[in-house]
Amino acid sequence: MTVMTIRDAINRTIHAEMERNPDVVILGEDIVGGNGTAGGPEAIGGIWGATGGLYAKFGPDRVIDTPISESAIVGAAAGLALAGKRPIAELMFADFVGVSLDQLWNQMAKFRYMFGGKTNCPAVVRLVYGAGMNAAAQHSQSVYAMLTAIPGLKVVLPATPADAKGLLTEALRGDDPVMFFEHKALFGAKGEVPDGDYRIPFGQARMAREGGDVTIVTCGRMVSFSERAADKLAAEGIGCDVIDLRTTSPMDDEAILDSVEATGRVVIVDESSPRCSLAADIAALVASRAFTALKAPPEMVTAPHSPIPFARELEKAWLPSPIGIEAAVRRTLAFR
Amino acid sequence: MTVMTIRDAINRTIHAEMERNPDVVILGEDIVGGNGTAGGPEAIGGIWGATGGLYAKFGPDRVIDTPISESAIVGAAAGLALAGKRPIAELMFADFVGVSLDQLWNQMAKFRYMFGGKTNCPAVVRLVYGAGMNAAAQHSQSVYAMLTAIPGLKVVLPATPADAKGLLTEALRGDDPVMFFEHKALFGAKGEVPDGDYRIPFGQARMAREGGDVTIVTCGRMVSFSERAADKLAAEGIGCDVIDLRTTSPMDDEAILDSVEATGRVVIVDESSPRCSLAADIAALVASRAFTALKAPPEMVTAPHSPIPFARELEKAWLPSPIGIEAAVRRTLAFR
Amino acid sequence: MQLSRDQLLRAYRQMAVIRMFEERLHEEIKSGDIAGFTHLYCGQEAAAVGVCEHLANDDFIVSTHRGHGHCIAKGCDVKGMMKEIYGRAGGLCNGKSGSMHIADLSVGMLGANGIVGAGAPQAVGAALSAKIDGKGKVAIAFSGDGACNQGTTFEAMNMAVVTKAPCIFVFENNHYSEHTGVDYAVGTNRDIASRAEAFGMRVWRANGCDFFETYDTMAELLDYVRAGNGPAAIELDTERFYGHFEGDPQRYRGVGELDRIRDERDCLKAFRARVGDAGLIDIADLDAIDAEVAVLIEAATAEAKAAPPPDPATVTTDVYAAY
Amino acid sequence: MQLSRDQLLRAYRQMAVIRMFEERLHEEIKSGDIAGFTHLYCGQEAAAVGVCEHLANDDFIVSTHRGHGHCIAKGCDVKGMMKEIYGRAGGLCNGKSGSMHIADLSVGMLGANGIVGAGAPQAVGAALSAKIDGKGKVAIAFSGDGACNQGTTFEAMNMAVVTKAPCIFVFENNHYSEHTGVDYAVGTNRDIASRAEAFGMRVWRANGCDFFETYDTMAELLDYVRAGNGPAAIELDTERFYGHFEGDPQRYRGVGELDRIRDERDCLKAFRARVGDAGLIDIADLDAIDAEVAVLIEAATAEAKAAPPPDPATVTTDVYAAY
Ligand SMILES: Cc1ncc(C[n+]2csc(CCOP(=O)(O)OP(=O)(O)O)c2C)c(N)n1
Ligand SMILES: Cc1ncc(C[n+]2csc(CCOP(=O)(O)OP(=O)(O)O)c2C)c(N)n1
Ligand SMILES: [Mg+2]
Ligand SMILES: [Mg+2]
Repeated sequence: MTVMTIRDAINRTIHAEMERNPDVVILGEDIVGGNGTAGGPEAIGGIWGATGGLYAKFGPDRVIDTPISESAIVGAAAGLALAGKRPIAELMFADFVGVSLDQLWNQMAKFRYMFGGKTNCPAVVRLVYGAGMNAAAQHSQSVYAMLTAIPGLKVVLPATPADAKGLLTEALRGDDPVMFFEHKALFGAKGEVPDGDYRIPFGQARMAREGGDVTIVTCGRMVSFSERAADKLAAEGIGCDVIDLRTTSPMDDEAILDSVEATGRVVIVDESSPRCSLAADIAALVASRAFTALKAPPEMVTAPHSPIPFARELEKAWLPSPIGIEAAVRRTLAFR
Repeated sequence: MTVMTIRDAINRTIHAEMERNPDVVILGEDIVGGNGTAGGPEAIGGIWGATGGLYAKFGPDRVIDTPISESAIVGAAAGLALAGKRPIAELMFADFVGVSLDQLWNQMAKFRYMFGGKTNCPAVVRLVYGAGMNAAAQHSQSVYAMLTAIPGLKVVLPATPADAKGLLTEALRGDDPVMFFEHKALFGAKGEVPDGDYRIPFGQARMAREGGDVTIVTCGRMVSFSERAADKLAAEGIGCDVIDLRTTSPMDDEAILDSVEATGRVVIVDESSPRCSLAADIAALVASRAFTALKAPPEMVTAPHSPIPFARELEKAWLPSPIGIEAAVRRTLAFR
Repeated sequence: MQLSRDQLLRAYRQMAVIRMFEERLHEEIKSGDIAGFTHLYCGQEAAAVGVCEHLANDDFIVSTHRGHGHCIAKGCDVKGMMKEIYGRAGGLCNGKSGSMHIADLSVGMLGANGIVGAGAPQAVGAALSAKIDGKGKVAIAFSGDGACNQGTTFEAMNMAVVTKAPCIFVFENNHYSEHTGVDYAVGTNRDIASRAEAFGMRVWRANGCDFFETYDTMAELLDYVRAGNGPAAIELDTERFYGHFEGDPQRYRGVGELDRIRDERDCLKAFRARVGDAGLIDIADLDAIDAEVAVLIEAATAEAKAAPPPDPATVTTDVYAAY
Repeated sequence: MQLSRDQLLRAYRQMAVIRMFEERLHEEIKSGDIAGFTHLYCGQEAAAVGVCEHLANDDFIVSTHRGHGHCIAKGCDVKGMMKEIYGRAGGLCNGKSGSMHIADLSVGMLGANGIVGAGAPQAVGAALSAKIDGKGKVAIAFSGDGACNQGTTFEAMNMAVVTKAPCIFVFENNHYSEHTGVDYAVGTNRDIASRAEAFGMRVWRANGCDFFETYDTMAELLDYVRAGNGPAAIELDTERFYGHFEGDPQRYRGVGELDRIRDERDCLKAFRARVGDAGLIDIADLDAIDAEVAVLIEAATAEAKAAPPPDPATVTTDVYAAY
């Protein structure tokens, strides 16, 4: 075990996989930085630092800085994958799915199916997402519901450094397109990371807290918010199961249902607006498949149906909060 | 009342609104047809015929054929709206949201909010959607969940010629961006349409059938599928409320909840894959807000988690069917 | 560039297969047996074949909605294609693609595409793969005159130049995107090549209805690209003999236009005349090819019609390699 | 083109407001009081002002993530902007936009934009509106050298040409997109104008650090566009004095580069020298403007700091006109 940040876990995993497999290549905007300047290629690894050092080690053929052309970035990743490589494409902000959706949705996701199962498209798209840095309406969104909805894509959202390593390694060894979401407010989060080869199979949720009274289902940055609420409630003797989904497609339905069968009460926490959201998806799952076990209506703690505002006070009001989660737990427990 | 097809209802409404208000303009690919050819502008109204005759009447400044550039089409519509016009942009296939999402999601939908409520963006985007014509994976999708999820957009899906007129008129008189979905298999559907000025407020569902035993919630082409199932069941004495949502954003939550409060049993029919879908959204709504009324788990009749296949037999297997709806109604009734 | 007799016969046969495949589809579609949208490539055969005759299995192509010709030229199985277009079991893509999404990665055909312009960035990716491998392989992006207005096509051209990808943009200018004329939709007074050139790559132009001109120009272009000079583009002036899709009334055509292009711009006629006049090949040998191809197309059609539909249970297979 | 004394003073003042607004932000950001991403326009003042001094309220502009300069040049209220960037109640957009999304439709400023390239198609739309109205109004799309690689920018240029929209593409080439040099990211050997030209429009080029050259070239360009000749483009060679965003260590800069551009390419210095040398304006008058602007910026900053935060309840307002 080594303690490191999520940023470093990602960076080292990419280094390790690129070393291990010459077919792994990476492309994106400023993932090197400094190309075409007097300062020269910086290899600082872009504005997030997650790709630092790659260029110095693997050179321009495998570490490709691109123009500002997200459709072409994702499209080129699709083409690289069809041609036999294992590309990693970086979208500097997940919001840029807006300018590259077709290549994700109508291309990558559908190749295998449209081509009758005769091809794979092992591309990993890294998407930096989430609110909390006052980056406002176009640089803060959580786009995982939109991509979870798309058959053919897998969707991964690590909440810890260990999961970042285990899930990214798994993504780079698998044969399907994977949307790998990195929360911008979690890059600096630290934790223990297993040394050596470490893979986490997709579709296996992580029980972040065990409690037994109420089930909290969540992912990404909301895991830590939920843990905070759970810890506070635990001090009062209210026990929460906190389920960190890790991957939303495939999703560990059984882990959710097992817990809800036991608790009968579920709170779903989702860093997103409510309509057609992951929260709704899970509430629907629970309502239809754990109906008889439910003792109270599923509670959904989400952001409101509004874009994400800029000002600190407004963004804070937009985001789900540990206090809001706590209140939802109390609400569901109070329901008779 | 005049009997006409949905295609004609749309066409005539556009004609009427363009005549009524010189600020209404329309743009899209081949909405005229024949520009730059020996044959000359055809004004046949593109491959769907829904914009026929407009060019001849309103000329090239207000009826604008564009290159194949969907981002620019939607973006230009956004700019026209900001500049004070009321544009109608046509996406020949709703699947082309893939190449224009940013302008819908990060631009149009957010202007009013980002700009502090000081501007409106009254653009109407017409999207031709839906399966049933063997148009395969990239020309058959129902994209309404993705757009319903987006705060700032309104989403409209007429299922009858009368609703097509009433809702499109409303869209063109309102001040918000409206996603107006037209099902390609419904263009030829006929029905009575009120003469004269006719508007249907958004957020008011239509009770397509009244039954009282089970609530069926649906929209678009699935309304007729649900009606078929309901009629069949009615002959056996099983009464279904069939709720045609008409608009999914805003959505008539009350109509759904009122019916479910009475029936205690709900079947949601959605021409889409299941994850983070409109079906899930409604199931979550019902589970959280009509919990005590529910006598059985919400049933969701959706397509599978797969792209849309080409072959007739496969597409048929992909689509929800009246038989599948009927079975779901029986399942929910059998639940004790 | 002098082709061998075998090369000439092969090129002719490839064009003839496309032509007869498409003419047959045009007939069969009338029966209503073939579902969905079908875009016929007929008339543009010299483009696909003039390009693909230079390619090996491990060169890549990426195609469009009008993809049958590219598929055949790159070596896709004609019977498998016919079954696919009929939506039958055993189709090249098991009935899931239909006309618009045919692919066969085993012959370097990375896919037709229903989204106009989507293929170009994918070709850049395939070209980057070829560049890494360093064996002089290339990737071709076929695009239409309409597709050249899509943002992805522009992005792809710039990205190919920036990354020095061995990517070749083949613009088949058949003068129409659906019902709209190229003089309207392409802002730059019709010359697509000069627009590509402004991205910083070398461009070529050729008569895409002339196999020999296309083939020779491509030879020069490919030498340039395979030598590691980065991407290139070519604009081929060509014609489509049928409507945009089957069912198009083609009111946008000029009077006599279809007759004229069939008469003056038929690449097969031109090929026959050229090799005949030059005494390179006996016309009877070409007729023999025609006859052989007719048998193939007849068999492909009969087999497709006789094939069973796909098992409805397969609707949910092939979504993931593993899930 | 000879400007009146009033015009000269006004232009200088506009540039000085932008400069001091930005220099002040650069200082204030260090305190941590200003949240989010802030991209300073400092160094490019002559571009925004050289363009916008030609515009009336009902001409439109569409801006970028680096939008403060365009906003000020088009007439947005400086105090409202400062409050907005501080995220305070009474901000120009009520604290919802922050630095990256400022707009004020009442002065024809249709919005800064966080999505690179998103504004260009919107400018085409605004230009189409102007064309319908037929009063000779125009729409300007400001774009960077990086934004010119985005698909939307290309699509917009072609669409403007096809629809003959009175749209003007102003490319501010400050040589960098984030950390990447224009020599790398723009395939066509750096000349963005020639790429625009290939879309079929007339283009101009100017030194964007020279107010007079920019202003004069824009005069010619605007005459052309307002006369109904369709769109046009201009490439302005300019410099940004700070990092891509605040916090950027700028390691990509050459040795002494920042000193050099501050020294040789400062549009305000150049303006002072020019009007001084030509005896057009007394330097003391410019100093007086500086002093007056300093007071304005000081007041704007103080007011912003003193303003309360927005009411958290407003998080859900302004989503729809009616819902
Ligand atoms: C993104 C997108 N926009 C529009 C369409 C509809 N469409 C299909 S083919 C076509 C015309 C294409 O013209 P061109 O590129 O010249 O190819 P051609 O049909 O002439 O082979 C259009 C508009 C589409 N399939 N995808
Ligand atoms: C679609 C999109 N891609 C990437 C970014 C991240 N980004 C913001 S500014 C920028 C560089 C823009 O360069 P340029 O257009 O030259 O403008 P400048 O910053 O020099 O003013 C990038 C890559 C973005 N905001 N939007
Ligand atoms: Mg064409
Ligand atoms: Mg720049």
